[in-house]
Amino acid sequence: MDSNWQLFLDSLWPLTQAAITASIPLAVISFAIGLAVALLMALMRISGSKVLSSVARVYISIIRGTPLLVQLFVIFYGMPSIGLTIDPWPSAIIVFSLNTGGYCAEILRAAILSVPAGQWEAGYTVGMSRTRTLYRIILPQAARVAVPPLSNSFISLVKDTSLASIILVGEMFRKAQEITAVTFEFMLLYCTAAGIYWVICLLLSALQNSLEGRLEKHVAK
Amino acid sequence: MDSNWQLFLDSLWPLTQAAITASIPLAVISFAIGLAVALLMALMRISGSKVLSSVARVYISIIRGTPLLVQLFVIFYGMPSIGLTIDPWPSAIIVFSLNTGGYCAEILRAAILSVPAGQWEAGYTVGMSRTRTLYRIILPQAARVAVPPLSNSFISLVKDTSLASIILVGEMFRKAQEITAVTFEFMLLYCTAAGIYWVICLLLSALQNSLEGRLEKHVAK
Amino acid sequence: MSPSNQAASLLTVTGLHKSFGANQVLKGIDFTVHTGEVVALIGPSGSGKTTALRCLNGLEIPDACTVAFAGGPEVAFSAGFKPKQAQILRQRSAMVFQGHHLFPHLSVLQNVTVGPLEVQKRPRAEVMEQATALLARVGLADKAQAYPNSLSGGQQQRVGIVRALMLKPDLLLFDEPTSALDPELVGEVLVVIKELAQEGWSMVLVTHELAFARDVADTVVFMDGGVAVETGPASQVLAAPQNPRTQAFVQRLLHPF
Amino acid sequence: MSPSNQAASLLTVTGLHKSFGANQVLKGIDFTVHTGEVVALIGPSGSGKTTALRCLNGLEIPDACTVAFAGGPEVAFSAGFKPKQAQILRQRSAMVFQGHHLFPHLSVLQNVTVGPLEVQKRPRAEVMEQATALLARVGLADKAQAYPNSLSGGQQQRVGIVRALMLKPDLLLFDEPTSALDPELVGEVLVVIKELAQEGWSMVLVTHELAFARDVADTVVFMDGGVAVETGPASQVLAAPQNPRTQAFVQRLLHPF
Amino acid sequence: GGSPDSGGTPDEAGASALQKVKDAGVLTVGTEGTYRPFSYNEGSELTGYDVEVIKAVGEKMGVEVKFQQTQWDAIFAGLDAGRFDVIANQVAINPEREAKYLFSEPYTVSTGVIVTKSDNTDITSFESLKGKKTAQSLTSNYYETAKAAGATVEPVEGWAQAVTLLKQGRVDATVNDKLTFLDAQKTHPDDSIKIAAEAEDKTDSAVALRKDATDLQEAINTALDSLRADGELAKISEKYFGEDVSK
Ligand SMILES: Nc1ncnc2c1ncn2[C@@H]1O[C@H](COP(=O)(O)OP(=O)(O)OP(=O)(O)O)[C@@H](O)[C@H]1O
Ligand SMILES: Nc1ncnc2c1ncn2[C@@H]1O[C@H](COP(=O)(O)OP(=O)(O)OP(=O)(O)O)[C@@H](O)[C@H]1O
Ligand SMILES: [Mg+2]
Ligand SMILES: [Mg+2]
Repeated sequence: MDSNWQLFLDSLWPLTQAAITASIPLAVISFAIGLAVALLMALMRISGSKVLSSVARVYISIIRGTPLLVQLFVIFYGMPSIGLTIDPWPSAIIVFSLNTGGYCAEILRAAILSVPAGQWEAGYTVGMSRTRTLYRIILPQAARVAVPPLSNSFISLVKDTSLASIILVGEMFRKAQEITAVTFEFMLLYCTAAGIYWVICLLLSALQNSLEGRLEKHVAK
Repeated sequence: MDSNWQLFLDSLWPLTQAAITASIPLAVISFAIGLAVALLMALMRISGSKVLSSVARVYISIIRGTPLLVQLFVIFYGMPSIGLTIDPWPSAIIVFSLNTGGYCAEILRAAILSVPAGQWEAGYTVGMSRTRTLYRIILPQAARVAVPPLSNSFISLVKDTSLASIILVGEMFRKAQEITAVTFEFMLLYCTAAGIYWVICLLLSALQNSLEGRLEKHVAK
Repeated sequence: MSPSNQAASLLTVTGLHKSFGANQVLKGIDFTVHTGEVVALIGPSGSGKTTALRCLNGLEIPDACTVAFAGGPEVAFSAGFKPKQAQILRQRSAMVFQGHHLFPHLSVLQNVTVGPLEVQKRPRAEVMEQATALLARVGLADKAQAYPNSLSGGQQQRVGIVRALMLKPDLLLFDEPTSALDPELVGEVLVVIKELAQEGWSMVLVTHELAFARDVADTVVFMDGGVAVETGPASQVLAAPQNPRTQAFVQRLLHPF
Repeated sequence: MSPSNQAASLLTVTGLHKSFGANQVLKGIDFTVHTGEVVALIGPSGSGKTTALRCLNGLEIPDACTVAFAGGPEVAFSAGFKPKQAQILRQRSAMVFQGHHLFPHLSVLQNVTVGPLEVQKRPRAEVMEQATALLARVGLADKAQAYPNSLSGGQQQRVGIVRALMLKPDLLLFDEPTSALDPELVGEVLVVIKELAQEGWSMVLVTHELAFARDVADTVVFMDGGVAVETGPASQVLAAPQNPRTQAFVQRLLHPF
Repeated sequence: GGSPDSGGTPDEAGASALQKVKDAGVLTVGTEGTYRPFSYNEGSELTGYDVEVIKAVGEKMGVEVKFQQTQWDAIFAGLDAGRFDVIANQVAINPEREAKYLFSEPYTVSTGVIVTKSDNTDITSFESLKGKKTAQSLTSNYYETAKAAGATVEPVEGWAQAVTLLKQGRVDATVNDKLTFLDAQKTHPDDSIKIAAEAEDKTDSAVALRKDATDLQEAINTALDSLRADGELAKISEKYFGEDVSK
């Protein structure tokens, strides 16, 4: 027990370090890019154009229908066979962004559709174009509806970054495995890693709550 | 290429078989139980009781905050140390159910809250009790709102069953790994598995659409 | 239509108090409904009309109040009151909501029969017969199998009224039954309510339709700031109000611009 | 208030047709609004009043129609019409919606200035001055920093009117501006509209408030089944309608029960 | 470019595998980094028997050695995709693998052992595994060995997991590399498990290369030969196992 405690303490910093230098930046960057992809896909879905909407549909279906692990494999190990060799970090960011894009597209679509049609029309009637109405009127209101599910997706993403080790990104879970390989205490190490994920998620949930609170204030009732 | 094609054909049936006999039943059973857990947690969250609501909150936070892999590890490899040895399948069902319960609790809570308060009152005024109003009036209407996110969760669950291999459940992904252990064609086998997942997800999405359509009809506008 | 003073009193409400947090909404209201009487609650927005009505149906739990139905039950609300006890009030009265609140996933027939069948457990044949008769009565005989979504607002509200009647209550409670309706549809609902009043149903009616209240109500209670400011025969309170607040309110509604 | 026949015509609508799928909602409507004139559109629910009004603001694209503002633009809608072209209509007219549709995430001041500042790109100082004056004009000087949520329905609708006025349109379009309001709050909005009419604003007004239309409108257009059944001076169409359908409608609204 | 008789297939750039390594001055090696004592991280330092052997090979070849650490799942995919030039991770030579990849000369020769609980008496040989449950790492050669012996195989991720299952009584045995067992006993002495039997045939592990890298294969073989000759290989082996496992 005592040596377990020692091991726990010893592994805490390396794991935290891996979280700070790899898992978290990977999640944050991918999420930011992914949101942009998601918005694009959501707009394509609502656009009314059959072609654009179908493209987005297929994209979303493939992303949601296939395991993330396989997506990582294909980009990192499959692309070189068609002459495209991408480094681990860029690969990871591409895959996680595309994945986030697929998952969050439906969230954003639903959020945008949840804003009453009258808000679009009110935007038009004060002279705004479609695009300006979207950015100035619709998205700020859609945000309130979108934040909780987006935060879910973000929390999932943080945990999913553990898969990046398969394409040579040395994130936290990989670090835990490395330590386990020497000590054989996989339960302890995995639980420690889980604890760190949990702390991150608690922070994110707190952030979500405060964000929701701020957006709540001025939403139509 | 030819031998790849042959391998693809050869592996298709074993993988599909594993999907039918393990991945899908595991997902379906866990989802059914998980929904019951989720409903319980959602009701605890709305109950107004500080204690019940906090219990549910902590439960949800732990489930969402820690990786599924670790949850599997803890139940399967950790429980024996306190004298509780659970077989692979029951372990998998327990973990996936609890996991689904945590994730879907928030979905159900939001769905229940989305039904106008007037529906509760209309139930009361025709003499119904809280419980009867919930089952007879509220849940059928909450279903419409809950189906899309629940279907998301179910699709995720189907793919997540691949993690059950870590606790010795012989599901589809494990089958793919077993085949590759001999042939080393990881890319090919993983992509085949991904294809099967995708087909399952397409079927589920179609199911979701028809369900939504049916529920849509009679929802308050 | 005015009930004689000797008419049996059906409901006696005494000392109705209700606060939401620090907001004291009802500061002690008393009134009586006699059998066959129509009582209209009127008053400015926020004066507590809806809250008072909801208390009668146990949808809101008063801080203090005695609600006594003739022949029992007498319900005394106080600190330790359990929400469940409110259910016994609902055996005597039935509410028709402003927004009708029909069950959108049930057909019209199911909407009106779910209470009698599943809660009151009355025999199916009898309930169906009653439902058919009442739906025909409000002009919706052909809509029994329709779903609420496919009905106009006026039709929905009429179904809401039938749903309440099906419970065979002694007292009908209406909370602005036409205020969510298209102006053109208001008439068809008011006509139904007027007929019910003429048939002798006892009812408490919250309304902003002063012309209607004058025509249908026996007694008008004017509420303002959580207090029953003026109570009296409809003709008197609406045509020649005594209290200055009542006067200002009536004036504002009858001559808006 | 009736404009002389010599008043300059501000807007001429010719041959307004609009279908939704197989549902032919507007079957060729013509009318003219003179400068300073108030035109009221009345008619039963579903007769196409809202659709007609929305077409004037390009929120609905007519199947065929010519909308000509004095001094241009003249917009001819036809098969190949692009939604973007509708924007030029919005430079001449501004819409006040039934449900006001204020922007809930912007303050009152931001709501009314976002158009002039960000779309019309007018100088900030001038816009602020205009906003302050107009808000004061409708009795909301102290609400500039408030958010729509914290306002009553009547206040929200008055902000909606200011938002439209801020665009300096030649024509104001009102779609049942009081129908979503509490009965008590109707008056405060009608008073504002009446004053605008008296100040000489040109407007097209869809309303169910027949008493108000009679008081404020110069011309009344009675629509039914997608056709302008009867058009004429307000006093005549509302007090002594010629067409039997108009008669029935007016009767139903003035004597609902 | 490689000489025509070297067998090295020039790639699209016209350079052979060896040439490319030489040009870059770097030999890129795929390894797990979680497989003690062959390839693992001590603190932040990658070390282990395979790691040191391939480093020594690189030194002989006059190139720097760079490691890419990945999971076993991805290790052959990485080789296929050109993410690294060779794999040094106790890859056992077997006919299926030889059909697809090139192998250097073996640098580890070891035996498979059956590990059971100390009090187990009914497993005494590979034959007695028939009908028993064993936990095997999918990645190891012994997965097939145990299957061939008629055992029900539970696939696991590695030694630690296999031993946990064994001790929890969820499996009867695990067939594993003797060297892994010895190393584990050295660092984490545990008398509740024992070697119940040892295989007769030896397992050879070697550096794995892509099929077209024949000149690189030759260069590595040459390096291994000279390491063997000057005793360097034996020295590394002694350091990790206290005996020479390289032949
Ligand atoms: N559930 C509640 N929680 C807190 N305050 C409430 C609640 N319900 C009503 N109130 C407050 O009680 C007061 C009276 O409300 P009530 O709805 O009874 O008025 P009303 O007379 O029916 O008004 P209206 O004519 O607008 O319907 C208001 O100030 C309102 O804000
Ligand atoms: N976006 C739409 N898509 C399909 N049909 C529509 C749409 N908008 C209106 N309609 C139909 O057009 C007809 C006229 O509607 P409109 O809203 O113009 O009537 P209205 O005269 O304003 O009625 P109300 O008094 O109820 O507001 C109705 O049958 C309506 O169902
Ligand atoms: Mg009320
Ligand atoms: Mg309309």
